[in-house]
Amino acid sequence: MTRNLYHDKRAQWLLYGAVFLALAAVPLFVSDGFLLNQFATYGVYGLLALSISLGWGFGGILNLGQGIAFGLAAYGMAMTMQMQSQDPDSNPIPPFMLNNSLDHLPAFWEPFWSTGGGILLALVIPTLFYVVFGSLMFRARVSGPFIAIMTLAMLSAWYTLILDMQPYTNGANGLSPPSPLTVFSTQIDPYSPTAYWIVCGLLILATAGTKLLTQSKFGLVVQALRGDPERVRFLGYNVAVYETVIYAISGFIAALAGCAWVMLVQYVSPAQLDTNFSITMVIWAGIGGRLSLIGSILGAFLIQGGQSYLGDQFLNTWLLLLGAFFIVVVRVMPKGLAGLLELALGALARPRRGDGTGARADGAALPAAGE
Amino acid sequence: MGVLEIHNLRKSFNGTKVINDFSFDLTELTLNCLVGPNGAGKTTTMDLITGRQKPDSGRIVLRGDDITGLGEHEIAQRGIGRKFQVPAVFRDLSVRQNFEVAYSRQTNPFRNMAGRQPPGFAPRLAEVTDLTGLADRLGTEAGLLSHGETQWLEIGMVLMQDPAIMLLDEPVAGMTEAEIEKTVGILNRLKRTNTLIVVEHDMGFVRQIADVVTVMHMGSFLAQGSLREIEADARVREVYLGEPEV
Amino acid sequence: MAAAAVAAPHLWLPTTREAWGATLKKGEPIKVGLLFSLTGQLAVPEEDSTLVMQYAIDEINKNGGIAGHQIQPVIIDAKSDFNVYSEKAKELILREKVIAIFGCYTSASRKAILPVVMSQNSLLYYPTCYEGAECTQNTICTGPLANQHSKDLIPYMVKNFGKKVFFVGSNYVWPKESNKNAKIWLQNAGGELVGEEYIPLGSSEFGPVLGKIRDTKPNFIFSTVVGASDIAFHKQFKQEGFKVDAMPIASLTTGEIETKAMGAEFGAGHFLSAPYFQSLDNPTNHKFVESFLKSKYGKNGSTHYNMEETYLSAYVFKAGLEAALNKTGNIEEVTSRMIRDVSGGVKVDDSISPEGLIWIDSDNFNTWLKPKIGQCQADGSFKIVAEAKEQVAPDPYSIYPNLGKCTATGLVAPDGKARKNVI
Amino acid sequence: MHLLDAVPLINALILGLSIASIWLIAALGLTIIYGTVGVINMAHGEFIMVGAYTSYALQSSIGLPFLLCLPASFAVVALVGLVIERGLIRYLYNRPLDTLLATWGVSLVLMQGVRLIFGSDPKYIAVPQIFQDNLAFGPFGLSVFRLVVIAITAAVVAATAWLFYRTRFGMQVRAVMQNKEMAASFGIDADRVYMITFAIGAGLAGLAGSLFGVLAIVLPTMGTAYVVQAFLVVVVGGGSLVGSVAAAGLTGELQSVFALFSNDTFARFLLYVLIVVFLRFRPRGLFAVAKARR
Repeated sequence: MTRNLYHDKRAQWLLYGAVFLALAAVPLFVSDGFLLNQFATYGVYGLLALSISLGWGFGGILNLGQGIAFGLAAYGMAMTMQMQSQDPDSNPIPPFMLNNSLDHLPAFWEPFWSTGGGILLALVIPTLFYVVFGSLMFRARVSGPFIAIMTLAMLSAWYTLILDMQPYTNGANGLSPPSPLTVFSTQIDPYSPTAYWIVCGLLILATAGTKLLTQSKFGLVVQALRGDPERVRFLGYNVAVYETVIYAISGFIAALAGCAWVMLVQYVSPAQLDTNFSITMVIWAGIGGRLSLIGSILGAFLIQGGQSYLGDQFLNTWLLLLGAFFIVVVRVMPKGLAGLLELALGALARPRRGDGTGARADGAALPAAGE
Repeated sequence: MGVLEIHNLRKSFNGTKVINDFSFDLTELTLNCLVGPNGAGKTTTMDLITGRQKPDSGRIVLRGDDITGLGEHEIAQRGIGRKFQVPAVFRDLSVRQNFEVAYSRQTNPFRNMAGRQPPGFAPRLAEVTDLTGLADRLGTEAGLLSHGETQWLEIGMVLMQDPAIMLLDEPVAGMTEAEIEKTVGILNRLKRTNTLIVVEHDMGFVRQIADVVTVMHMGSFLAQGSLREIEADARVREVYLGEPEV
Repeated sequence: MAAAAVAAPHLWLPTTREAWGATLKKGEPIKVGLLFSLTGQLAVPEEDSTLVMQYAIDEINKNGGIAGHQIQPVIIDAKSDFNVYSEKAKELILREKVIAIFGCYTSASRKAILPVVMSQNSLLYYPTCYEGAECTQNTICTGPLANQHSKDLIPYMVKNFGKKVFFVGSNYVWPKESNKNAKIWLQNAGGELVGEEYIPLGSSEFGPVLGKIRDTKPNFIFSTVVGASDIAFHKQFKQEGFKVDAMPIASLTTGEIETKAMGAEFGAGHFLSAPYFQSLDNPTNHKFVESFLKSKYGKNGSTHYNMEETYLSAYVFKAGLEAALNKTGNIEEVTSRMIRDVSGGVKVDDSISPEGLIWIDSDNFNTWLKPKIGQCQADGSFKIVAEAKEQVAPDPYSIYPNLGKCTATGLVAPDGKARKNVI
Repeated sequence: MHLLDAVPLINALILGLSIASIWLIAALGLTIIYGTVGVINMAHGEFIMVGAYTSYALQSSIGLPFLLCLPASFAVVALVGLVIERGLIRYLYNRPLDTLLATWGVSLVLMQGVRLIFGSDPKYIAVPQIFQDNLAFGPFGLSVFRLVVIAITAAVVAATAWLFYRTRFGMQVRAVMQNKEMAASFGIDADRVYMITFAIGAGLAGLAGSLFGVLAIVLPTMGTAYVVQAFLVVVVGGGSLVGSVAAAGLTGELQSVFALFSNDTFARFLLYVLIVVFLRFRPRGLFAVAKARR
């Protein structure tokens, strides 16, 4: 029988390979430092969209607080870079702390003297937080929209806390490490191909890893529990553990994005934990197609690119258009733009055997028989 | 001694005693039909056995192992499989994928990330698809199956678990005559190798499959025996005549 | 691989930073970036900043430009999003190659763009008040620093209303730093601080704070509440039964625009310290107000301290560029950094500056100016009740003498070590 | 404890009542919509905002007195809600996550639409002079307008309770909530019930908006300030009317008392954390029932 090419694993990997190759080749054709930096930033957004697609598209966990992992990791990275510009003997304390009358470095800043240790903490702490908060939620069997609201509340709590802890975080002004990241005594110029390739490499590794994960038995169980967690439980799987793991992996990817982002922009502020930014991530995945990893990533590219390059022409109508577009996507194509491709390829396959795969687009990702 | 023993189970909701001192023994390799009028507590009993609800008091013992109060997945891992009344399959996965998920010998998430199905999957799948007759539907999305096929898929999924005991809640609800006939065939093959509890209203269906019939009334044990003995039982007649539906 | 090397030689060549920097060309217009928000929450003040900058540029161009060159603004909408500020600052510097950026209203957005401004040795004109405690080689600020802003206001209030004061601020850096300065003035004036509260940015619930104020019975309130919160604060102050003549609010932010938004009835009687008020009575200001409001940029109907400071930054830029030209004689040799270096001491005299003569400090590149105190009237305009006798020196590290002194080459610590780009 | 020491605390409790009433009226429409229709309406904050702009526009164009602005805002926003329900929400009733996202899209459109019409500078709503005073009983006091908000909230809650528990319509609503198919067989049109409920919920948000426009400021972004609190009230309350009343009372008082002993920012942080912990133990809120599975 003719299968829909969209569901063909080999075709999927081919597409992924092609996209990866195209992304990696960008610096060969683009010499403009600004563009490289901008594209690398889009790559970071792609990582975030990927993390949302994994949690929401595959796991059914609508996380409106992904800014927690992103923001915490970004703070960790900024702290690391800040300490690189400090000197343990002559100048051990970041300037903003002196302005806030701290006369010694707070203990939780100490580990960030070490670049490796700092980056490690930047990745581990958000992931651990996701493990703890996730197991708290999932063991209580919080589900569906309640997860969305709880993650949103948690995000607001972190936002408020970071804003309020001004002596340790510089409050609303955030951290601006004065010089770029240095690793192995090489400075990574954020406008160089090197920085671009680092982000691109992270994106490729994370995407390929996530793709493999979704194709494993683990991924299958996660997709099953998206539809009906209780059924999965009665098959003998500890659903809370599975949900926590997928949530934490998604958080880890967002943490990677947070580190990469600060490497590129040398700046972090509580705005990275703003609810709007976290919801924007969901929009990227929603429009691109939450069920497709690459669709979500391309959705982020498309929307952020649109915001950069169409925004100024439309100025005021941009948000209006984005909102309207998003409504249309949710209303008529819940699988996003990737769903359109699925439909098109399905139509090509249909003449020989119409199995109606495309026609049942809606509701596929929704709790089918749950409570 | 039975493979599953239930001792003096009690459960109330908001002061209403739904299960009231219910005791019950299940013999290995039998098909036991659990019958009783609406509200007799059949589904709640299922919930208590599988861990969906926790009993207020009483013990549930599986092969000498006390499983009272364990979580659903722990009970499932110890060998109790359950089919729901409203068929619960993963509608957006293919039939094959449904069976893969149901083959739950390995439940550790990290081990499952390695990707491969544990050994023994292929022969088990062949056995189950043969029994349920779904061999040529493996590639189909489960949401597109007919109602009967969905019921067989779920029975198949429970079988993939290779459970010591299967609990089936109204497996023929909503089926056509032909489908019921096929299901009878499946169950009669199954009871040679498995131990089953089937909750059912349709006495015609019970007649075709039951080894033992257990009658519940108002959350308590009322009677047990072969179908003929049950039909002759005066108390059972009284309970059922009080209720319009049989 | 060889093909790639040919196709992209830049990969193998050491990148020359200078090649990316801004350049000016003879006979071509001078490009500058206007990086403000036209949409979103920050648009309320920043749209006016963009308008007044366009007005100033038009005015300069009409009078012959700078040394015969016209100024060409590149107008950006930063959408009140710090990520966009950062991205667009890069675009302006690396792509548009502007010689200078005029932009930002908040310290948070300034901190977001400073890394790129500093690493590319570009130049930022930050045209509003801020807390100080920053010493870079790439910024010029035309608004009052925390050490200038409340210097006269606090003694004035203590003298006229009494010793006891309650500090209320939005919860972020500028209010806290401003209050540190204010505490020094308060101590000098013999006043007494009876309470200090910060409320979340954007919050409109002032009940708990007003409750504490009622309990502590201050003679006046010193406010560094900003934005929408500020308006909510003044409205609830009146609704909760506080009387403006018994306990006025002395603010660093509540100007003509805020008063208009809350309704003059809620603003009347309160005090504001600022270097500029629309009602300043001098010929330059009369001309500025009249011709700005008549121009196509005057649609919002008022001039405001923030707008005037922004307006001045255009003339500070003009004076700096002219000084750089005097030095090199060739516009093609002028760089952003050179303009900054020669801007120390440049003046904008009272024939141009509506607030009166100002000049740029040659150590820290902030502005010498005269803060004035105005009281809001029933019609929403301000009556000037006091004015500094002479220009007050800006000092970004006035309350942190241990950290050192900001000079043109960096922050010089007491032990003599100098550090560049301290942010 | 001396009476004098207790004064700030009692004042904080009185103020907490006022904060509770503000959060409650902000959450009321959301409660009805969530409790009945099961939709988490992310555009609720923007309904509030549209209500405030309606009052502002009516007042500044035709000089409508403030007290008449309240019902007018209710009507206008109810109409907006009706249009959105008919055009969008009704297609998404079985997809809870998608309604959440779609209504978020609606909120973007409403916010930007209002900004295009009215600009982004702040507006204000004028109220009669008598609302701008303070009532004091010895050391205890509260502003008149806050009392007005408390009174209006109480009245609206009572009216809502009456509508949903004492009228034929309310009976239909509850029938639909319990079992849509069964209700349909008794001739109750669930579609119509949902539509009306959604419109009423939206209208209540509009009413809240015109009150908030007086307390604070009218801005296109004003809704976001209230909507997080409103959500927390609904979630903590579990989606029922009595739950929301209890949750608003509890969280409002806690916020006020925490703020008395620490500061507003920290009080808010503490409240968020408490709510997350609370939901860990009662994931379905204060007043909610477990569902059976067949």
